[in-house]
Amino acid sequence: MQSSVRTTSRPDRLNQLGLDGRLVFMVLAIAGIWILFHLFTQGTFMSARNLWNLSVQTASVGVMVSGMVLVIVMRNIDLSIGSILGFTGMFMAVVNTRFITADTWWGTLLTLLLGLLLGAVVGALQGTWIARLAVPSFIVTLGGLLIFRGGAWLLTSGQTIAPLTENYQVLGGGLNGAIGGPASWAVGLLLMAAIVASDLLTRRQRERRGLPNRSMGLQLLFTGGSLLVVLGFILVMNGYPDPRTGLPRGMPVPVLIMLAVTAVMMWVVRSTRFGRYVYAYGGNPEAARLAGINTERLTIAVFALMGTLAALAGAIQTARLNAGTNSTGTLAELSVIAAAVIGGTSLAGGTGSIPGAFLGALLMASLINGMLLLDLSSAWQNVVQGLVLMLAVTLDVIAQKRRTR
Amino acid sequence: MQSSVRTTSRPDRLNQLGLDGRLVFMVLAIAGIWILFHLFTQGTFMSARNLWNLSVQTASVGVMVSGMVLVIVMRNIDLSIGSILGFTGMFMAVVNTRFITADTWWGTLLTLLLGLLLGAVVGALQGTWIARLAVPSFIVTLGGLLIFRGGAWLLTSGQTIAPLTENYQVLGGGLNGAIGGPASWAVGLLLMAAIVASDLLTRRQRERRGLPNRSMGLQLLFTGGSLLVVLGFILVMNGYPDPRTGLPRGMPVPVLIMLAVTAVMMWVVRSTRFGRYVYAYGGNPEAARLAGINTERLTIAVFALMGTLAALAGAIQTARLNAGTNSTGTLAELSVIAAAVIGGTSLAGGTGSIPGAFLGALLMASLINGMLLLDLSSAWQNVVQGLVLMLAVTLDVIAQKRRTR
Amino acid sequence: MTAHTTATPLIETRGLSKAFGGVHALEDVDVQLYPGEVLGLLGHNGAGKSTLIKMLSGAYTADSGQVFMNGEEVKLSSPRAAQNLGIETIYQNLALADNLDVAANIFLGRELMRGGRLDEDTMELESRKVLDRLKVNLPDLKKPVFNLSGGQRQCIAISRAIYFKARVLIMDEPTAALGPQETAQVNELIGSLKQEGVGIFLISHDLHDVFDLADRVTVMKNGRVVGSSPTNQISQDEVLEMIIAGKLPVRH
Amino acid sequence: MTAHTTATPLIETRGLSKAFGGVHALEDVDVQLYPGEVLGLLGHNGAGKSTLIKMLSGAYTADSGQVFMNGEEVKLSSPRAAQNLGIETIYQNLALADNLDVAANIFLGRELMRGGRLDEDTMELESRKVLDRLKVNLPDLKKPVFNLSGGQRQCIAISRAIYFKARVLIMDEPTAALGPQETAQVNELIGSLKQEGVGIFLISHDLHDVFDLADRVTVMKNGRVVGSSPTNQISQDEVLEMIIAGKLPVRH
Amino acid sequence: QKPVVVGVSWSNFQEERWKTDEAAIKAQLDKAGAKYLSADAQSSNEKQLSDIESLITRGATVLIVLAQDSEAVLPGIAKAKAEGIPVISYDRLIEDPWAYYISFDNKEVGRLQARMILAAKPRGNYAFIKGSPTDPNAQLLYDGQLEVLAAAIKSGAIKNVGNQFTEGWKPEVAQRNMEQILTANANKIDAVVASNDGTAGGSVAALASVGLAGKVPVSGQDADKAALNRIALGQQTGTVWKDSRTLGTEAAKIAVMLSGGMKVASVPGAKPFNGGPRKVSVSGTLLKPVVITKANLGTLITAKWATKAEICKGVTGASAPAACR
Ligand SMILES: Nc1ncnc2c1ncn2[C@@H]1O[C@H](COP(=O)(O)OP(=O)(O)OP(=O)(O)O)[C@@H](O)[C@H]1O
Ligand SMILES: Nc1ncnc2c1ncn2[C@@H]1O[C@H](COP(=O)(O)OP(=O)(O)OP(=O)(O)O)[C@@H](O)[C@H]1O
Ligand SMILES: O[C@@H]1[C@@H](O)[C@H](O)OC[C@H]1O
Ligand SMILES: [Mg+2]
Ligand SMILES: [Mg+2]
Repeated sequence: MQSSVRTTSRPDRLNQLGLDGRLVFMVLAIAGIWILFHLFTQGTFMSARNLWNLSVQTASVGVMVSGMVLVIVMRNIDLSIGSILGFTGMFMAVVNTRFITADTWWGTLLTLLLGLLLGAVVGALQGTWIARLAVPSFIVTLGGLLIFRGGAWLLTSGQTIAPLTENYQVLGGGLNGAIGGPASWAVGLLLMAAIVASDLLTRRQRERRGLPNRSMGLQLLFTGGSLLVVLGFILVMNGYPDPRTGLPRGMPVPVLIMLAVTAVMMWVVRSTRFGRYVYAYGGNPEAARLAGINTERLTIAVFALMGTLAALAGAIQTARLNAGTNSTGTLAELSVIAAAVIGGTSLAGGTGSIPGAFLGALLMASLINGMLLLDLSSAWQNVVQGLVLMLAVTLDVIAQKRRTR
Repeated sequence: MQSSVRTTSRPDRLNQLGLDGRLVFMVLAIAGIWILFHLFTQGTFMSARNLWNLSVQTASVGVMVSGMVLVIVMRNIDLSIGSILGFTGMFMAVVNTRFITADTWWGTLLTLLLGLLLGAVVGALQGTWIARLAVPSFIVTLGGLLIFRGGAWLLTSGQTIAPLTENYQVLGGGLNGAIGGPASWAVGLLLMAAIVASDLLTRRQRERRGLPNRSMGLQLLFTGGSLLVVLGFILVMNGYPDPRTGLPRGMPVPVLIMLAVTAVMMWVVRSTRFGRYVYAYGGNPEAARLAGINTERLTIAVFALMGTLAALAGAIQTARLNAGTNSTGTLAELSVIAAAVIGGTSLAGGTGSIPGAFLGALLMASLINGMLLLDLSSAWQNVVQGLVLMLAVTLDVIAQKRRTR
Repeated sequence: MTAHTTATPLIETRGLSKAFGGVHALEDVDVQLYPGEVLGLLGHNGAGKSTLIKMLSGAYTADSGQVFMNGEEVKLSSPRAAQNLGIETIYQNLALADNLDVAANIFLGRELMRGGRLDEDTMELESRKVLDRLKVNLPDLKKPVFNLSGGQRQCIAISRAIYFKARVLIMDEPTAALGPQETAQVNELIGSLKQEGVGIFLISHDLHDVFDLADRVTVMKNGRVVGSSPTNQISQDEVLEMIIAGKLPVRH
Repeated sequence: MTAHTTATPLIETRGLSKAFGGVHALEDVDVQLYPGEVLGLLGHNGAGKSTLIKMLSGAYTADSGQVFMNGEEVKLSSPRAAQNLGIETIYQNLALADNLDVAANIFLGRELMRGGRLDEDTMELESRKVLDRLKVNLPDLKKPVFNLSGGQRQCIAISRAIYFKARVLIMDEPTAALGPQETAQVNELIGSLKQEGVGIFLISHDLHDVFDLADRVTVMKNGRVVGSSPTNQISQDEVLEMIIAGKLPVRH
Repeated sequence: QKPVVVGVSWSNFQEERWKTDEAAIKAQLDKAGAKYLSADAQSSNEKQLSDIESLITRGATVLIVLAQDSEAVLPGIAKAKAEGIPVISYDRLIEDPWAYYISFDNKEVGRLQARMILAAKPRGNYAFIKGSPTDPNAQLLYDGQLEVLAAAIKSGAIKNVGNQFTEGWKPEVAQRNMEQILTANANKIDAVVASNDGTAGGSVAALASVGLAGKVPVSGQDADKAALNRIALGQQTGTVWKDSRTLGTEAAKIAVMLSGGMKVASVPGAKPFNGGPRKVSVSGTLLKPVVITKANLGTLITAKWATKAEICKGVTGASAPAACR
């Protein structure tokens, strides 16, 4: 009976290729923006050095945005992340300078863990309030925004805490905060091996179960493409030398963290019950509840996760600034929410993609970075940034309408 | 057949009284906060002078929040209002000091009208983009936020424009910006007459059509209560004397504007098709479309209205400050959205009340006003404000659950 | 009723097609409805019935094809356009604004005004009247429709469509959620509207009801029209065969 | 079937009541369901049928009253609690997550895992199997269910409930939106589940179907139980009278 | 000889004065044939760091940095140092010997503000309208103010009856805070120490609405045109003029020199400075801020900082300052 429903191939071409049209579009948009900037800046934009900087500049928002996707998919919002970032960052700076002052890797790790714990607890508290008392997340996290911003100030009476230990600064991707050429190659090769292995495994499994696979040519194209992206990335990261030694810097630690978080979150969304439930709740909260899902626990977990990621971003930011300041993270919530929405997350809940949001963060960071390279006054930068933002998303919306019509 | 469905009276007591439980609760919350502050400030908080100030401090958010309710009810958001406020405010300051410099009431009116027109056009443009191209309002108005903030700077290259004409300053409620004792009494008496007349009319009409009315005693209580509120308000406004003359100041012009806007918007929501359609769209956009409502035009109109109100707030702000500055209105969008949400507007769309939002604005302004009287440090102000906010809304949510269970 | 074939149809479609991202929901559909006729529209789940009538109510626009009313081509570009031509629709998904009360839903888009303001009282009274025709049990017309039972919601959607005098009434499974008494009321109503010359599209899976009410049936399968026949010239079993097998019954 | 009255009911309620802000949706409701029995639950729109079964599925908590399974009192405090006791439910409003695909909806809350990750492939294959039992026309199981037709959605909800072996199956108007063939499949299914000893609550407005399938009927009106009777001891007209008049038929 | 490219990292552009600074720098660089690049951190430490990175990327051979936070900017300075790019810490001290310091001392500005008010009102209730809580300079200014007033406060001659930060240096926030301080003290405010001209504007608006404008002394900083007009009108006591044109011109000159390879210590007129909180010794030039009151408004006209029309708008009558006659 199914066979008689005809399907045309035209509008589904991307889908048939096993590609998400939206992501493809975003990649194209970013590519377009990059090329334009490259031309306008006489070749500065796509220099290894600038791309390296761009990657670090994306890290903080990039780390948080995947958590925000889950929050928004669940029809919530978290306005407190900028303040949590500042609060936990300040906390870690205080710990680093007053309590665990040993300039060692484990000192840093311990500080970081304490910070993440604080973020998780704070997030979970907000989540509990939201889930148990059914108070709108907008209100609870707006309260959090105020409280933790005040808290960041109160921790040190507004004083900037600096400097932090050398080991801690590694988290920020500063002069010593990159893993160097050889390690970058190692990571890159590992990643490439993983891609090949996973693609092979999936094919074999689907074959065994009699499910359709991509044609061999296409598969080669895809796997090859992914490998090239990784290769290019490593080459760029290693193309920017340390000015003191002349040796390649390699991947900055915060970028590594961001990529790891993104990968883990993609896996969570695709392959775990937790991820599935988040989307189910977003699609229809009542249906999720009736299906036996513990929606309260789910909400709490998502906010705890968000708090943890905000704390992680806080660690990156304070390490990068080599200082805990009470203003760190101000308005970060807006950038993060914007990145998520640009990446296709709907504020109505139920829809959102982690790689999309990551690309959204990259798009925003690229815009700001590129605009800085141009000689525009900041007022004009605002105007242009606003216009490009609207335009990019509008084109995306139009393209998507075409695809699904 | 209907008669056999029994209804208990207990949970509906408020409803039976013809009162909105949520509003009653908000009034109680505000009363509680006022009393606490009054005690903590040794009687300063509820002095005529402070309440007069509080009313002026509420005006700018109070003017915009009713528009935001409609925007949010329609499942949209407007992040650009702070920037539109700044942009139109700066525009009016420029017009007032460079083009229509005549210090007359019609000069002010003309300037104001031009500003409102600009706000309406800017809002309508955003609305058109949102409605026609189906781009999320979050993105379009985030673009607007950036563009118009840049625009405000570019208008005068960042320079502060001051002073403005005496007549223009009237809009801000400064020393000459109140209507004086006699006029306030006139307005008050008119209002009281209107209340009595409308209550009588409604009763008579319902009687004629055989619909149930409140009992006579209750009606007297209600009408009497409303009259008392108006009376008290006028007394307070007239209780604060002009320092130069010792005569009562009476109602400040911005407060008059705010009350007028609120009244008109309440009427729009209750009594016009436009208001009905906004809520219908919020409840089910597809149903609204299928019912033959022109949902595009509706969206555009709501954003144009929002832009106009932002411009009105811009006029009030610049007049009050007696200066156009490029930072005016920064982050106003957050306060306005918060006031709307505190007042019971759901970000999921479909629900929201104008008087509730107005009370939300009053609650926020009261908090800030009171804490400043206490001379709390701004960090503690943040913390307390956050906590009270969460608490007030939580109690409200709990109370409401009780009512509807 | 065969006289119809020579008269001008009240409404007629020619070659209507519609695809959703690769799924051909409708392909080259021709249907006719005559004044005072009840046309039963039948077909398996996903056959395209709702898609067809959404095209007639202005909710969707066709990829290709034409619609004629009384022999003249009309553009049903929006629900309002269809309403203005006298086409009223009861949608399968009911399309109610959950946050509004019963009266507001019934009059949505066509509110009664009085002295420049919404005339809530009259709308409430009129709503009560039209609901009473359906004998539905609704305790409070001033409550949002959100929490109403399935059948109560359905009755509101029906009231919406019948309150405004229509020339063409489209009913997409109007009695699916209704109790026996409510269903009987609706069936009676269909009869009286028919008497007034209203043309009615009736989508229903209840063959029994369809044979009671419809003058003619049209069967669809996988987006195409399988065939049409006056109900007095075909048996229920034959129609069932059309629905399942997708072809006209072989006459013995 | 009268033997039941002496056996322990599979599920039994005593004095269940529930009010929503003043509306008494259920008052003092006693019902029993025996193993291998199909109980038809009937009543006008808004009678309280859905509210009753939502209490049994853990979706609502009762204001007062008790529920017994096999004679022991149980607390149905959440949908998960009910599922764990072997109670599966098809809700009238279907309760699907519109943004998820067919397979994800069928397995929602009870996903199959393999090597620590969701086993999408197996879930898809199993979904196909259970849907095929209903003979439903579904072009693509990997698409979100949002745009599916009314009947297609209903079939998914049915599949959800029947995939997991239940002791008690609650079906709230399961065939309301189904085509004739699909309805026949569901009815057949009910028969075979009954054979396996599953107890089934069947809410339906189709008296004909109810009499075909149910062993016993219970009629509700305005939140109260009017009465129950084995289907072989009562006529359709008598049941109709109970639904409308709200009292037991006077035996001649 | 490689071209000189001067990259300037601004902390924000909200205050009117920075435009003047920028114009001065630009003009001087034009003269020297050097290129001007700029970036605006919009009051964000994080963005300032990115800005510095991008200025380096764009090929700056020397940096002028107006630090948003003197500590949090250090990684940026370290970066520049690693690339061998000289840095000038502009207006706000950066405690790194690599950076050449040129400024009007912020603490000194605070002292001047306090002195101007103290002179006008040696005793009574003082209100302090401070800067942004997230701008460390706000605290420095307040410290300077208190330093001057410490003795009087201790003796009880002066009472600190209200001190509030001003979120984002926003005039409308200053206005509301001032209103509340007035209310809390039943108008018994004898003097207002406002940290800059924007917040002074807000304070004056609040005073005006209780008829106290012109009766209560108000300080300021930056010599914004609107503030100069208020001084002429008698609504503001004075402002601290940091002739940002001199600052800008000097900074630009030094930038060109540093870019040419000159060491910070050999800059003509360089003096060691270690007055920062960490007492790090840096080379620098400290310019003298000038207190502007009604009496010397004319200096600004002669200095072409503002026109007579701008300063004297709406000024009439006997109380008009000499500059407006
Ligand atoms: N908006 C849409 N987007 C994508 N596919 C759609 C959309 N609307 C309908 N379809 C598909 O088109 C086909 C026809 O759907 P339609 O709703 O017209 O069926 P129907 O005959 O009304 O079925 P039912 O009896 O179940 O109501 C189905 O396969 C459905 O999944
Ligand atoms: N959550 C709720 N809040 C308020 N009232 C409710 C709620 N749920 C149901 N009701 C009311 O309770 C009564 C019983 O509703 P219920 O859905 O149980 O009826 P039903 O017998 O299933 O009707 P139908 O045959 O139309 O599905 C109705 O009057 C309905 O409006
Ligand atoms: O000149 C002032 C500057 O020193 C301070 O940091 O920010 C505000 C300005 O007015
Ligand atoms: Mg249908
Ligand atoms: Mg029901």
